[in-house]
Amino acid sequence: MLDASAPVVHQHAPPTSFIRKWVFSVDHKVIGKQYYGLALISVFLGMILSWLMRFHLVWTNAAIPGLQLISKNGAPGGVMTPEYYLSLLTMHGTLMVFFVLTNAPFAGFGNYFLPIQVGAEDMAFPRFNMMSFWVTFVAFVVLIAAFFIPDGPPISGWTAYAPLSAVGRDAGPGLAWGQTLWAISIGLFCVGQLLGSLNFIATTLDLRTKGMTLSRLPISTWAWFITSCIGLLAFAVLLPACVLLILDRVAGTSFFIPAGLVISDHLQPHAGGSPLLWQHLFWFFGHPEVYIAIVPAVGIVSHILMASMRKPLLSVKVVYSSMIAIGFLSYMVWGHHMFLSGMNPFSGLVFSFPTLVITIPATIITMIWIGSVYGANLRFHTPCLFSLGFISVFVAGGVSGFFLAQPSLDIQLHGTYFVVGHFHMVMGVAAIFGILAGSYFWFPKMTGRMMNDTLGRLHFWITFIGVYCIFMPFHYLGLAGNVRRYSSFVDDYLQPLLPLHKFITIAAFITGAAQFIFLYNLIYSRFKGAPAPANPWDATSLEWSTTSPPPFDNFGGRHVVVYHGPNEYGVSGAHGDFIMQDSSEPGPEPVPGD
Amino acid sequence: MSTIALQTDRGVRPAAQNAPALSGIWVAIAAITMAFAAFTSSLIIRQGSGDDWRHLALPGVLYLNTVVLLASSLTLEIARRKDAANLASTRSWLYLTFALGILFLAGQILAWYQLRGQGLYLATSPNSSFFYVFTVMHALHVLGGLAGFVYAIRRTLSPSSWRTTTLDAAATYWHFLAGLWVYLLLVLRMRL
Amino acid sequence: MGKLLAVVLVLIAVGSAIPILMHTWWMPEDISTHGHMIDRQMSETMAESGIAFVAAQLVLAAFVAMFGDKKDGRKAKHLPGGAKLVVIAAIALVGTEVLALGVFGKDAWAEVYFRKPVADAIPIQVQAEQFGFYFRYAGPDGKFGPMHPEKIDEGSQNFFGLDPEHDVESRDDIVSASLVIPMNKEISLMMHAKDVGHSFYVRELRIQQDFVPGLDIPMHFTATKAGKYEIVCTQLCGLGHYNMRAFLEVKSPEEFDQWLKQQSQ
Amino acid sequence: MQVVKVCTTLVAALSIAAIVTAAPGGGTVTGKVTYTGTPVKPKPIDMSKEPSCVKQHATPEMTETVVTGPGNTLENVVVYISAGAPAESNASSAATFDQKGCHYQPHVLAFEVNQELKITNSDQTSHNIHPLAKVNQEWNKSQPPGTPPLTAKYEKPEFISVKCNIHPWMHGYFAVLGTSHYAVSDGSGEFKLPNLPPGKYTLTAWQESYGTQTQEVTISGNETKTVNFTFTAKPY
Repeated sequence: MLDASAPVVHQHAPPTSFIRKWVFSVDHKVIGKQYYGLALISVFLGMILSWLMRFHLVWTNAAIPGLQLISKNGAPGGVMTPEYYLSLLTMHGTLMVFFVLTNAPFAGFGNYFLPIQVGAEDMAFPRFNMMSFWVTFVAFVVLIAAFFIPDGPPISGWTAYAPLSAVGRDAGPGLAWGQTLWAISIGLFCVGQLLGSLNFIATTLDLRTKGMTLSRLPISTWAWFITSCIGLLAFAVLLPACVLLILDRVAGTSFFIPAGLVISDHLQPHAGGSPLLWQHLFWFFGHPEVYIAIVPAVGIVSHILMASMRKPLLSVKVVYSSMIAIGFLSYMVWGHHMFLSGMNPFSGLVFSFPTLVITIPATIITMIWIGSVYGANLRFHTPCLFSLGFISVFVAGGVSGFFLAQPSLDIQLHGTYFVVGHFHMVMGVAAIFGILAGSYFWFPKMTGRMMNDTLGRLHFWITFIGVYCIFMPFHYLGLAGNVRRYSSFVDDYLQPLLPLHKFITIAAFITGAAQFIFLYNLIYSRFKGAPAPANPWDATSLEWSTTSPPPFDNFGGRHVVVYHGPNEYGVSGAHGDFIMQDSSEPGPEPVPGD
Repeated sequence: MSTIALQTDRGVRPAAQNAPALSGIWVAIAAITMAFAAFTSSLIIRQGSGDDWRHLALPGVLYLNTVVLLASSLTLEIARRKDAANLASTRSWLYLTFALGILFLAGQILAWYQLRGQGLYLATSPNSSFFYVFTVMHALHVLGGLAGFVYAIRRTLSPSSWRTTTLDAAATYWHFLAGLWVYLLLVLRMRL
Repeated sequence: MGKLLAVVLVLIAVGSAIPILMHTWWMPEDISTHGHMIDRQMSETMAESGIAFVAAQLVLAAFVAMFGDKKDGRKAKHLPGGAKLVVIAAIALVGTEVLALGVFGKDAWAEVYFRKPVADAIPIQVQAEQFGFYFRYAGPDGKFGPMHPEKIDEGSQNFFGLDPEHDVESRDDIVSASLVIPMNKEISLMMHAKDVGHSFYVRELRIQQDFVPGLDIPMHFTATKAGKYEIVCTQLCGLGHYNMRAFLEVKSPEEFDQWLKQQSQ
Repeated sequence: MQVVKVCTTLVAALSIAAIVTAAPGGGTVTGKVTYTGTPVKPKPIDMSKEPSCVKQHATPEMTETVVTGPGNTLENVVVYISAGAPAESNASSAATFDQKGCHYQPHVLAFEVNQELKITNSDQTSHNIHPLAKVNQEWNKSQPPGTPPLTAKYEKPEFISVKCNIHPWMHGYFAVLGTSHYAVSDGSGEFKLPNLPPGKYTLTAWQESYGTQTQEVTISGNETKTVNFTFTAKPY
């Protein structure tokens, strides 16, 4: 069935009609921008949701003017109801994890730059590529539709634990149609990602240009390739899970619903299902998903760091070997999300070990980065700042993993804000920093104009300090036993923690506001920015040896030939301290580790 | 897949742009295998979790369908071995394969009707649920394969656009579906 | 710019560490017999991770300060020892840490999950539901009456679906909205979920365990300090999740027996 | 001119008065609802999870599935005309259902099909109102403190059990009736159905645990008839 897409890329001519050019385009560059745009919409939507939640948490009974216009049931008189808080929580998580952290660094930048970096004119299966975006787009629409149905969006969180997510309206508002829409949306999203991963893998394997050996692939391409291998297997498991969930919800089957449940005085007509089955399927996807979000960021940051440090990493091979190790291990650790889920306690220890071991490759990568900064000639442009900031937050989020990897500490920390702090730091903030670094780095190539560096730095400083003010305290709250996913804090022991929550909320408002600087910078620079040269950062990989923005076939009919590795920085080249991959000048002795 | 990678490692741009189709097929096969592995482990966990596991007699027609599907694999292989010289017979073999594929689907639908006849619906018991899930999911992939054939046959209409890898890819996928079906049949037979 | 970034990194490292060192927000005092193991483990992990975190930030700061703001042309240097050193260091440091945590960490886990409750532990059934906890004591006959889901009727406080009309064991069962237990006596909880997933969390007890519908999960602990503590739900269970709580009252054995008497009449 | 105005208003006033006095004409059914046997004894409700509600009750609230009065009488029994009366509706005001001290007031609220239902929250905590309707459309909405009253309507007659999931002990009933002739028995088990036009009626009494009973009654003129209901109570 794959043949259905004509892979003869250099045969299709640039489309002329608006629809074929910008809407249903098969050009990987347009599709990449479409993914990036979708992620941009999602991330600001998700951020505004988090603002509403933070506001509600500290001013629980205060009215949010105008909210009742958005949802009459969700916010009578503007005061958010508990179920509406949970709806926002679910949508925030789903939007951020799926439509931002998966779409932007992987599908977005990957689509745009993977083919160029390997020297291809397009992806292996351009039509599948187009399908993959539009399926994802439909998934997005279906998800957002949940806001506009009477019951509102689901309230079961982005993990949609069964049976809460499976039993339907008895268990609460939003669990009727809202949850079904959610399941359909995620199912579609899986299809889109599978098509995407397929393209990434085939393109990397088969469309590399002359001289582009695997070891000459830029680190970012390595990251996207590894990510697509992870994603291929992860989403292939989430899809069946969604199918079974939908059947339980609409067809009356009992995959996840056991017998004898009495929900709102109503004895459920199900028997024999296993709630743990959902958790196993979901986390078998869910944990790799963390790496689907972070590995591309690791690649992007490594890629940018070398261009900013004007020297290669101590060893690029070690970095991508570690990424492969992480990807491999990520399939053996899903159980650490279920230490307290009533699994056989022995499996707790079994899952704990690989979880702790996975920190080794992560530490190696981090130490390689930090070690590489030694002796660098840092150029502090905005992409560089965000890359260095990435290292900092990646470490901050990583170390808290040590706690949660241990079942005995999970007894105290599971289900508290410590977990929230952990994954927001390491998966959310870190990945977002990777995305922002990539945005500032590649914007010139994608649009032909430079972004405003002053605004960029301002954006960086507020964001960098802001995220620490928001997410570090989460860990403290967790240590004090502050339970997550509460729409307000009624427990006596939580009252002393409210001031800290106020602080976090204020920090969140400021940091969030700073993101609009970025948005303004994007839009302003797109039209008014200084014209970008072909290679503004003196970088080496192939995307910089074509025009900004690249022509429809990426290299203007030229068949690029690659003579050098991607990391030839800090050498004496024709144009300065670097040698571009496709320049025929003689290269120096191979860089250590490559 | 690896062979192709090696070939390009020598720096030679693949001549036939169909090479991706072949490795793409293998990637797809990996994903599909993963999905059905997930379904299978769900079945095993589900069987252990409830005491409502009721044995279910598989409709006899399934075995007939198995034969049909395997036969279609055979005819496809014959078609594939033909060279560009005698496209006509290649095409006729492909048509036959296509017809057998349709026949297989018809047989599956018959099997579903037989089960309904016994009052076994999707939600009747975990066993019937899994039966329908497995067979329907497989049938969907067969449909995809048939769509591939339409394309492959179109490609074989003229010697100019004749590409063996197109057919190779379609064949690889089709044989995989046959193998997958045999596996599913065994699972259903042993577990349900 | 490099200096500035370095300063900010140092401030972040120090600023994050202070509340930890001062225990400004920390676990409450432990009132269980097994908790001290978890606390020790927590402190050790905190020390190791904390040092790793601060060290990483400071080294990064130092390098950024040293090698930032240089103009091009200077030959790029490499870290003495290069990648090999880094990899070995990482594996050595983290490897030992992992082993240490993995090995010593399992004691607390084993105490909570591998050890069977003692023979004379007080059996108590806890049912989690949207949105509250209800507790059942076997009563004088020491037997729990069977549960009949179809009989559940919260309007008449029949949360467990008991049928005293037909089941003799049910008649003397004591149902309470608070978990009242004697000090220094092991409690063996049977955890039952009535509708969806919930969780049982008492931070002072260092106990947290999910309720899984369809599974009855055993749990045991011993409280060592009298007082009133909060039991909260930590598994998202629906709109009332935030308000799903009950109180744990640890009493002296005498007070406990007295309380039981009151309840049974 | 003035005189004419005055006269017309006078006439108008008189005619209105006449109509008003004529309308309520008709008989009345009164009676008592009692029980035989031993009913379940009310259990105290532990609200400790919601301190703000505990404060509002000097003595703990009791379960209200069976509320008895002096002389084996039953409170909260809905008595209504289930057949014979024209299905006219003269519900002018809204039926109000209040949540106070984590307790529904009243425990059983009878109102008419398509009559406006107004739900208020007098507590300092959020409640979710979850009427478990089967014939009518089910819904489930939270009401944070200080938010405007919820309003709803029901199209079809039904006895709807109402619960608050956040406070599992909170249970009440909506008696949605197709007639305007209904009453809920008071603390002494008494009820009164006034303004019945002459005719033959079926009278139904409904108790949440004991179900329904019916009796025939014929009203002629302005007479007052007494109809008593007796339920048999079970200790469990």
